Amino acid sequence: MSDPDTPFMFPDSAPAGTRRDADALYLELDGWEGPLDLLLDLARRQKVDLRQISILALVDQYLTYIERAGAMRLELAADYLVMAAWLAYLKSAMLLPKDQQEDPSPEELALRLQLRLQRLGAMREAAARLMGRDRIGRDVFVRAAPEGLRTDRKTVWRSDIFALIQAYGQVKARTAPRIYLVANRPVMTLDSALERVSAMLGVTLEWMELRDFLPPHASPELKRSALASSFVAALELAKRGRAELDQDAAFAPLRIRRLKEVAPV
Amino acid sequence: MSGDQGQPGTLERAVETTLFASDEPMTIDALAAHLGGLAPGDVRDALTALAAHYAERGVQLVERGGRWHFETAPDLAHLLRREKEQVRRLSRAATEVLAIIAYHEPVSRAEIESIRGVQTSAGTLDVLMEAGWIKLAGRREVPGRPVIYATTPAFLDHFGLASRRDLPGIDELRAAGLLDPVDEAMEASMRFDPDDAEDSE
Amino acid sequence: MSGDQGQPGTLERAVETTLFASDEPMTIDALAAHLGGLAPGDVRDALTALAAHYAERGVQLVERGGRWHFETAPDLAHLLRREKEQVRRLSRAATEVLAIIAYHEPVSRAEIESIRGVQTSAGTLDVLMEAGWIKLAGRREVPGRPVIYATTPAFLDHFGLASRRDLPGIDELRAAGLLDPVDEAMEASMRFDPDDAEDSE
Repeated sequence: MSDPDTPFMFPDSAPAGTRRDADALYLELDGWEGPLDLLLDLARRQKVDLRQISILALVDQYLTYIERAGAMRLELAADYLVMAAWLAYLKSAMLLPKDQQEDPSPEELALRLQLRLQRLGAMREAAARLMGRDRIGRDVFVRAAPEGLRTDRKTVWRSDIFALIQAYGQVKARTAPRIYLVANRPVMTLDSALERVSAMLGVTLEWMELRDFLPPHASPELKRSALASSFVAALELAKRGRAELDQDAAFAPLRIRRLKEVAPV
Repeated sequence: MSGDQGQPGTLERAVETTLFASDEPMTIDALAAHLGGLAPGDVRDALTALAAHYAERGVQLVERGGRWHFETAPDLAHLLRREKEQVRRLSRAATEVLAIIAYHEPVSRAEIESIRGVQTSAGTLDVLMEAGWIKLAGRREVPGRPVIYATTPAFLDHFGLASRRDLPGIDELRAAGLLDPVDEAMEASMRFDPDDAEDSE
Repeated sequence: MSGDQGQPGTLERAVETTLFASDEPMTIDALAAHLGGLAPGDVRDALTALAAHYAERGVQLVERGGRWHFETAPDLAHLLRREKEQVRRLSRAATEVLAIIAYHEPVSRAEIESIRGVQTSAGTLDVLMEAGWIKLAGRREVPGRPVIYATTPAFLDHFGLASRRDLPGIDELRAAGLLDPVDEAMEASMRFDPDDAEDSE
């Protein structure tokens, strides 16, 4: 079926010597990367241009190979068997008279297979020629210890006279002595609030809202101050045991009343 | 372009020393910029003169993918190979995948697999990427937007190719239609006499 | 010693390629051994021819302590180091320090800080020294003998001043509005706003 002396073009494919005779094929199940690879190998054994290979002979070789592998109880990958089935179909179709052939015609399928083998063969040869070139680090060498090129970065500073005098002006302005004026804000002091709340608590024993203690005609800012001071005054009075506070919820109106058992101060 | 005899010109010496000292190949533009903004045309002239000067020497000036560097003369490989071999051995699968990418680029993994008739393990592409010989070259605008691969300047450099046009046999392969997809070749051949399909171009 | 014209001899090429690819300088004996047991005298002749050939080029063959190697021509060393200038604007802090030195020179760092009202990092003075605009101008004869700084001619040059007397005086700065308080907005915010009383400080 094949010439034992067929030269191989793919030096990496298998250890030398394993392909000396046809039986060696069976030792190389892992030597082919898929059925197309094996087919290409078989096609090359026809020792003709890939364009003139006999597809029928190729199919026979492949099927024989698969059969013999099966007889040796070697496990074959699924894709080899799928290819075998497809090739068996192709063969039977090719043997049919023309008028009974289906579409696509077996010639077309055979041509497609042939084209694929040609392309794979071409790339395999190209790869071998590429690897055979003068490669850096194997055949040619670059300088082992180059001095190297260096790029030094140098900063060039830039400014201008306006930036300079402006900066000086700002330093001067910033550090010039300053006079600070504190605005006289309308406030109610804690002392006056204490006095005021104590006085109003003396009037009744009923609950009163804290807000009712504020001066009625005060400006808004004085009112805020008065509210704060009165609140602190209320807390102070509660602490002294002179009043009690009550609130339903957070932010609800705060109520205050005088404690009955007030000890004379 | 005095080249072999007499004093080399100032620019020629400058380019010579720069490429000699550089630890990687340099483009004409990089040389021009490094030497203080020269005209690229002048740098090219100096390179041509230098390449001629070194042509017969033990060291040569070569262009690889638009980048220039000095390397030892290939015919003296036997003097250096012994102790210096530093090239990784590629598996057969990797060499085939590399060839397919180089001759078809840019190419998707599915296209590589359809040529090889076998699945390509991720490791194979990784090895080639790690060697710096192939790179991702975007995505193909077809359904699924597959990633496509192409070779790098380092690939041309390593295999001593001035450009992809120097790939061995690429013109013949292209002329024979062997770089076209099978479907295209089928269509072309079906239009003619199927028995002569392989001769059509 | 054919050297410059015509083909280099085989041995000359062999020595050339070996030294080029070697990662360290080699003795004549090492070269002779590497090239398959040549006579050291032949290697010496080849080295002499090579050295003559490279004498005027951008690359030279030199002997250092009995070992030979190629190196770039010494007169071209400046080509291997390229300076890349990066223009940067002086920071606000550095401009202030520079202005204070210009108006008050010579001044010590402590004096600069008391004028600025803030601490001055050493880096700021370094930048001004690097720019070439200030220099050390001795030490002040006070306890601690602090270093004092002054401006340089390069400072006058860069800022377009014929002399330090050209710097505008305080009255001129005031007239130009350059002594106005910096932050009007901040001033305004200090004034009492009844609706935002709780935000005022």
